[in-house]
Amino acid sequence: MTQFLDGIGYAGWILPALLLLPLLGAVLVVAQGAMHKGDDASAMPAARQLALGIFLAEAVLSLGLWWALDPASPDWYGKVDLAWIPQWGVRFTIGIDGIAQMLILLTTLIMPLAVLGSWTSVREKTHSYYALLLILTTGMLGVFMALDLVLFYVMWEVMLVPMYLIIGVWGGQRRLYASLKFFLYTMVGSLLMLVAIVWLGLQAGRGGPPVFGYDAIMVMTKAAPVTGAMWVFLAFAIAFAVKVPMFPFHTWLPDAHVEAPTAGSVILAAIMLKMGTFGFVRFAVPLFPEVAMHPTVRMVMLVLAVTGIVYGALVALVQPDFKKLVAYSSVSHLGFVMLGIFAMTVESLQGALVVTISHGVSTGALFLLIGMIYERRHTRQLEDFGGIAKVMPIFATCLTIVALSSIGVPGTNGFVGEFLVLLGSFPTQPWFSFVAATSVIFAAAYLLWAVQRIIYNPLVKPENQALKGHDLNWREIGLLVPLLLAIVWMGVYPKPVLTRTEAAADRLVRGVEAARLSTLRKADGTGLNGEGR
Amino acid sequence: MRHEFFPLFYSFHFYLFGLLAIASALLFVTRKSPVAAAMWLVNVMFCLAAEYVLLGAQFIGAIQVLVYAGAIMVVFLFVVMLLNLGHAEAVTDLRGNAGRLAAGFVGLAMLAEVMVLAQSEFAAELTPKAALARQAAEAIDGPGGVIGPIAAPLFREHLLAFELTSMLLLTAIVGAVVIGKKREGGDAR
Amino acid sequence: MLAESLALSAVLFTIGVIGVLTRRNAIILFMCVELMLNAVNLSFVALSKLYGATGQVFVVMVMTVAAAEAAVGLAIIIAIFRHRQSVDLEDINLLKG
Amino acid sequence: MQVEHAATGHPLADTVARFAWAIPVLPLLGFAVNGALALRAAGTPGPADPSAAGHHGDAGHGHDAGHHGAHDAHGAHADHEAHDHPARHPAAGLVSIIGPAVLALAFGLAVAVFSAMRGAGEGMHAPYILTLFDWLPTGKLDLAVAFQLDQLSMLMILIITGIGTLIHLFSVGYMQDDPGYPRYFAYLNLFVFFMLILVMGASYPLMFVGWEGVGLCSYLLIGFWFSEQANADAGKKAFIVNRIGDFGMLVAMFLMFANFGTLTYTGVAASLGDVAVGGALVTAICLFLFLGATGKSAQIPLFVWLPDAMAGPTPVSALIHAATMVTAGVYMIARSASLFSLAPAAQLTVALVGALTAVFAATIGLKQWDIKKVLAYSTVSQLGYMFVGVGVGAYTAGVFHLMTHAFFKALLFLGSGSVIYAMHQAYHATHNHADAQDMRNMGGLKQYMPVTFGLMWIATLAIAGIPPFSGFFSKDEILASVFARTQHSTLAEASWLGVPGSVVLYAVYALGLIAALMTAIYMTRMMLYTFHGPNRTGEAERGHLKEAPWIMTGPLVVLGLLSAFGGFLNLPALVNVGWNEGLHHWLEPVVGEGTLRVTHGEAAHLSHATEYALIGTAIAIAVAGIAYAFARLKPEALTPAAEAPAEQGIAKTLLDKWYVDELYGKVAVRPTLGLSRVVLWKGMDVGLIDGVLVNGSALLARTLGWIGSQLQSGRVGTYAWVLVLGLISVLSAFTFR
Repeated sequence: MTQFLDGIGYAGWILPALLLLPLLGAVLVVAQGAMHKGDDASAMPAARQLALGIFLAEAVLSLGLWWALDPASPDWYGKVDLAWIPQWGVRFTIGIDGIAQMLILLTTLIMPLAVLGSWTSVREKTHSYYALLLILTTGMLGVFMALDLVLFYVMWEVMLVPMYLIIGVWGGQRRLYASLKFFLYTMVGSLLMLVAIVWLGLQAGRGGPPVFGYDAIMVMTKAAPVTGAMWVFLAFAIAFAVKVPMFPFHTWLPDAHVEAPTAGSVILAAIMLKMGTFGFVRFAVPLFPEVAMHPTVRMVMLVLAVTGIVYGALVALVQPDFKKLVAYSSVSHLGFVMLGIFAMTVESLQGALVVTISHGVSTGALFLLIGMIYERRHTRQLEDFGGIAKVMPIFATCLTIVALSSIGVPGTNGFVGEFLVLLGSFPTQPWFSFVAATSVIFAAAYLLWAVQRIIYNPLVKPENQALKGHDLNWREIGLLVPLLLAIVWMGVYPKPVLTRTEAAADRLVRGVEAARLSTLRKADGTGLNGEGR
Repeated sequence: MRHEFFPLFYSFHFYLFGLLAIASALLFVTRKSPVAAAMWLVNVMFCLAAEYVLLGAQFIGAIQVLVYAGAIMVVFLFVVMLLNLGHAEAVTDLRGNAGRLAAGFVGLAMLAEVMVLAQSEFAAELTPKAALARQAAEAIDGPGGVIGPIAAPLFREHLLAFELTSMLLLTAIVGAVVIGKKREGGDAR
Repeated sequence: MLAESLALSAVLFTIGVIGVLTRRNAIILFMCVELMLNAVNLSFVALSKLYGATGQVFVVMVMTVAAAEAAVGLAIIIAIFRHRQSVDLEDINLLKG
Repeated sequence: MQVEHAATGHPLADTVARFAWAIPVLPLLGFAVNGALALRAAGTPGPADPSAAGHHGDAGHGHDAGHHGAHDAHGAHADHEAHDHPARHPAAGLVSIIGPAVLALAFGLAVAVFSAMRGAGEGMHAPYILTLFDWLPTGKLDLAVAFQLDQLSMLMILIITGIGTLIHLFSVGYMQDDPGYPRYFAYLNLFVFFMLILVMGASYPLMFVGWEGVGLCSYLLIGFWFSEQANADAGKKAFIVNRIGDFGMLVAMFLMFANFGTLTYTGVAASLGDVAVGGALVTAICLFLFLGATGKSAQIPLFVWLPDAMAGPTPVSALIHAATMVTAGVYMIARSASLFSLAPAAQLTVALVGALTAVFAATIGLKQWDIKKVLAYSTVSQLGYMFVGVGVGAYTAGVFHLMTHAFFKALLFLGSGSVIYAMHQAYHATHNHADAQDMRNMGGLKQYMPVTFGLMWIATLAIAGIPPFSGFFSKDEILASVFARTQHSTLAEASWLGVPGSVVLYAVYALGLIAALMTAIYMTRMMLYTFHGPNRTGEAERGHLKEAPWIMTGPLVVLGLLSAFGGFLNLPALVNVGWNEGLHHWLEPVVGEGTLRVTHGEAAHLSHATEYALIGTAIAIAVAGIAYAFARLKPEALTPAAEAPAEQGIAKTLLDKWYVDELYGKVAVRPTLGLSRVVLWKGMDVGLIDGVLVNGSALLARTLGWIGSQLQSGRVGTYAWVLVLGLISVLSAFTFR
């Protein structure tokens, strides 16, 4: 397979192709929309078929990455480096390593499923809906690939706007409040980041035109710690913490999820939350290892992560709305990822990456299922349901399997991720890992209780009984089967995923260890890199 | 009239009219009905006219009586009578004693500051150099009598200003007429 | 005599200011403004003894301005009165921001 | 799936053991096939446009659903066993072949591997590791899916597949008319698959996979008739309480990995070389492992889920909640024998908790009216015995009791299953809605169900500990080993929270005797109320009471033989009749080293006199219990459940399980829910973060705007004031320059 890929020079054009295809697709969809001159009834089928075709093409195209990338090699795969704005020293540089490869594949494989998920639920203004989804994909892929800080920031914003519109236009009742809150939350965070990026660029330029290349800045921070490194790290950390979302900055997530349309919340949960953790793993921690590993900073991050885990689980226990429950469970799962990152061992980092991917798959599937039942019953309140397993057995089976994977029962992907994070973080942070492990109990409690209120319990409400004969149709089953297979496959045989991310995780840990040792040596001499805490 | 010859007479009358002016001003402010207020204001103006004469500005004194007291106050009274606001005691005109106290306090504060400024060295820069003072004195006693010293600067250096004031008066008249005119058909928008 | 006349002018000016602040009747407000102008004229005249007659030219100017202002002001008051049947300043707040 | 042999030189390498991985895979295949059959028959994909479902369900359709719904509610009320309408599931025939056949095949393969293992003889000192594929190859962990075949796991495999096959056969008869028949067998096969993974796994995480897998299957099977809220709640409760235990297991595994760097059994045993006896680390690991065991094997703190688990079908209770799953805790402690032997304090805790559970559960068992609840509490009590056994370091005794308990408790449960089946047939015939499981409605069944009656008496005598039945040998050996270790053992020298070890052991022995007495009493009480005395089911139903079909009584007979003669597998040394202490020699390579370490190197021995005395007291206790029950309890005085008077005083407290559930509810469940709803969600999230910070900042912006607008109020007076104030401030600037 790799010879075939090298034969067609896959490394050279794949990354820009992955970015441009959705943009072209968006233009196509909009053009097609214009031809239909806005009568939605006839336009809908055409729009969604075209969009699905483009997303499938994108997915097939990206599959090559699975074999092409050789995890061991330290340099970026598929690197493309073009001048973009020479006066400011901004270059269009993209490239990926093991971590980014996994997240890109997650994105390209989830998108067609999200489109299929909202096949019949979105009926008005479908062309602009699918065009926005396509632009959103470019933004997300761009964030994973960017190796230039300004390009990263631009893609960060490109990803934000379509999501704001999707929630704002096609959302539920309180969509305006939710989308505005979502936008302002992320925007405030990312503005801080912009300041930090500019500061870094100037520092790297040393008086001349600023340099924003990731490798250049990495070399600079390795040589001598940047003045004000603490503030730059904090700026990055806050921007990513809002996106993760970490404990105090998470209140936008439940509102955004509840009000977003099905595809919107699937993408929001499966991919957009991973921007924050990816940001930590790619930018915040490697560029400023001595600040990230500084005892107080690390302590604060770990405390917030573990509070997020327990707090998310506890609050999810009492949610009346199923989507809000899953949103808070996402806060809890991503708390695991942050714990894994800041425990800084190879096992915990790999565990964090596995949790990122498995959370994407399981929570994505959960939101799709919620979307399906919402299309039939038009309600998300748990007490409106009861005894659905009697009338919709296929739906009940899928929901049970996905809930079990989200709880983290062994044999599913959820367990592999959480087990590795807890196992890896125990040697360095025993008490944090211990407290985080208690969330294993709460996870089982809130999800099983919710699942029981939906599919078990007596079938007494007439609306539920009317669901007889309205089980999942072939489209929905076809949509869920790949996700269920992924859940079981990653649970039973996660080796391929682990080997692909091991090299990148190892490099990160060694980089941070080296930096920490050098600062310790320096600490004995002149006090911690001049900041003097 | 040379004031050096009758210093006593001069200063006595000066204080008399000063106090009269202050008293009637105070009464003017506190009257409820606009007509009574107007009358006291006219009285203030007469006292000021007397002061001007005592200060040697006879022309200004005359003008004061003619223009201010005669014309402007008459227009005021005319308007008061036109809108028959004479007996406006019904409307509690004053703004409640809290407002009055505050205004009083603010006024006294301003007065105090002005007085303090007057004694401070800041005022010293304003006092005229001796030479200038002398030159001003002869001008008044020069040939053209009382009107001369005013007419010269008025029609030589400040001729432009003089013409502008006439333009101003013309616009004021036209404006007043336009605003005051009753619109036919429909009330004032 | 200069100090006393300046003091008198200051007192009259203050009374005028107090009148402006306290009275709610538009016409009386104008009168207070007239009083303040007279106070200023007095100080002009007082100082013209020291700085020459230009002071008094100024007084003439001030009088013309006062006259114009009174005319236009009263016209406005009449227009408002026709509309609102009152000249109480509290009612007239069309310019509310 | 490449299959390399870890120890190619191992004697089992070229024997049939190479295909040992097929033993768990067979039930997995059974699950896949049955599951497919269940889904294909039940689920038919809906129309393309899902949103049509909500509002316009047409009348006929609605009616049918209504009818089905109503009927269904009637059909599956709380403890109703078999369905009354004969519409058997279309795929029932096929499923009833696949289910038991798959398990029988696995049992056959297990026997083959067992014989190969016996053939290997001396070579079998090292366990045979069969590695299948890499599972978690990260950093230092490098974990593989590997099976460990040694004497202990072989014994467990035989028990699971053997008794499993019998129970599958029984279920064919028992569950035949249930509409969810293929789903039932799918779950049962999946359960056996996970149980086999648990016992065959070569590392703690792989055991943990089986550990949680069986928890999952017990959740699915307890809540099998999920349309009844009580059943679904019982299933959820079982899973969550097990999950608390699993939390303990997880932490133990992390401790092991952090300190020993490996998680496989052989790796952990190897790295124990230099660890001091009674060290804090080893004690902590053992205590957390024990927390996991209490969750799974229903010991004192976490036993509340087992009695509620009786909401599931009776064969499930027999297989999961008597023979296999609940013994997982005992197996795990036996498997980590070397670890536990290094932590006497932990061992004492295990023994004490075991003894307390035995007594506590026995007291509750005395006053239960539901036949399955009696058996459930007796299981909890017998598990307490097993933990006493492994707790004092007599791992062979614990495992031996595990085996004999599996025989007679499975027999008891299946026997009660056939009783309930007969009662239900009778009630169905006369459309009576009385409770088919309540002993007060039974009575005098011996003349209607002689076979079940006879076999149930064998099991009762076994559990009470009457020789020559199996229960006597295993229970007596546990009590004897406790007594032997009161002197001259690491346990005796260690202290438990200040109390010297020997005192604790004497207390454990005493509690053991009390529990044995109460076991005899409540088991005889159950027999009296069900089989002896007058029949209370009612005249109309009496005619329909008959023995269950042979498919169900067949397995009973086999289990009867096993529980009668099971004891001879491990005869005590006293009776040196050639192959005595069979099980002790068989398990010696696995647990021998751990057992000896507890008794300072040489085997614990009691003088013959004391041994005879101990056996005498045990038999006396058992006979006394049975005699007391026969004397005091009068089945004829009982009234059917409907008119029975409510219990008072001590009987009521026992019936309501010492109000433990209510205690947990008040102490743990309600405060957590309250905390998370009021403090965390409403208070913190909605209140503080959203209310104050997010919306608060928006409010701040609005108020500043409002203040600004007040300045342009249009009132001329305000402007005058502003002017004068400005003037004054300028003047004051000069005056105070």
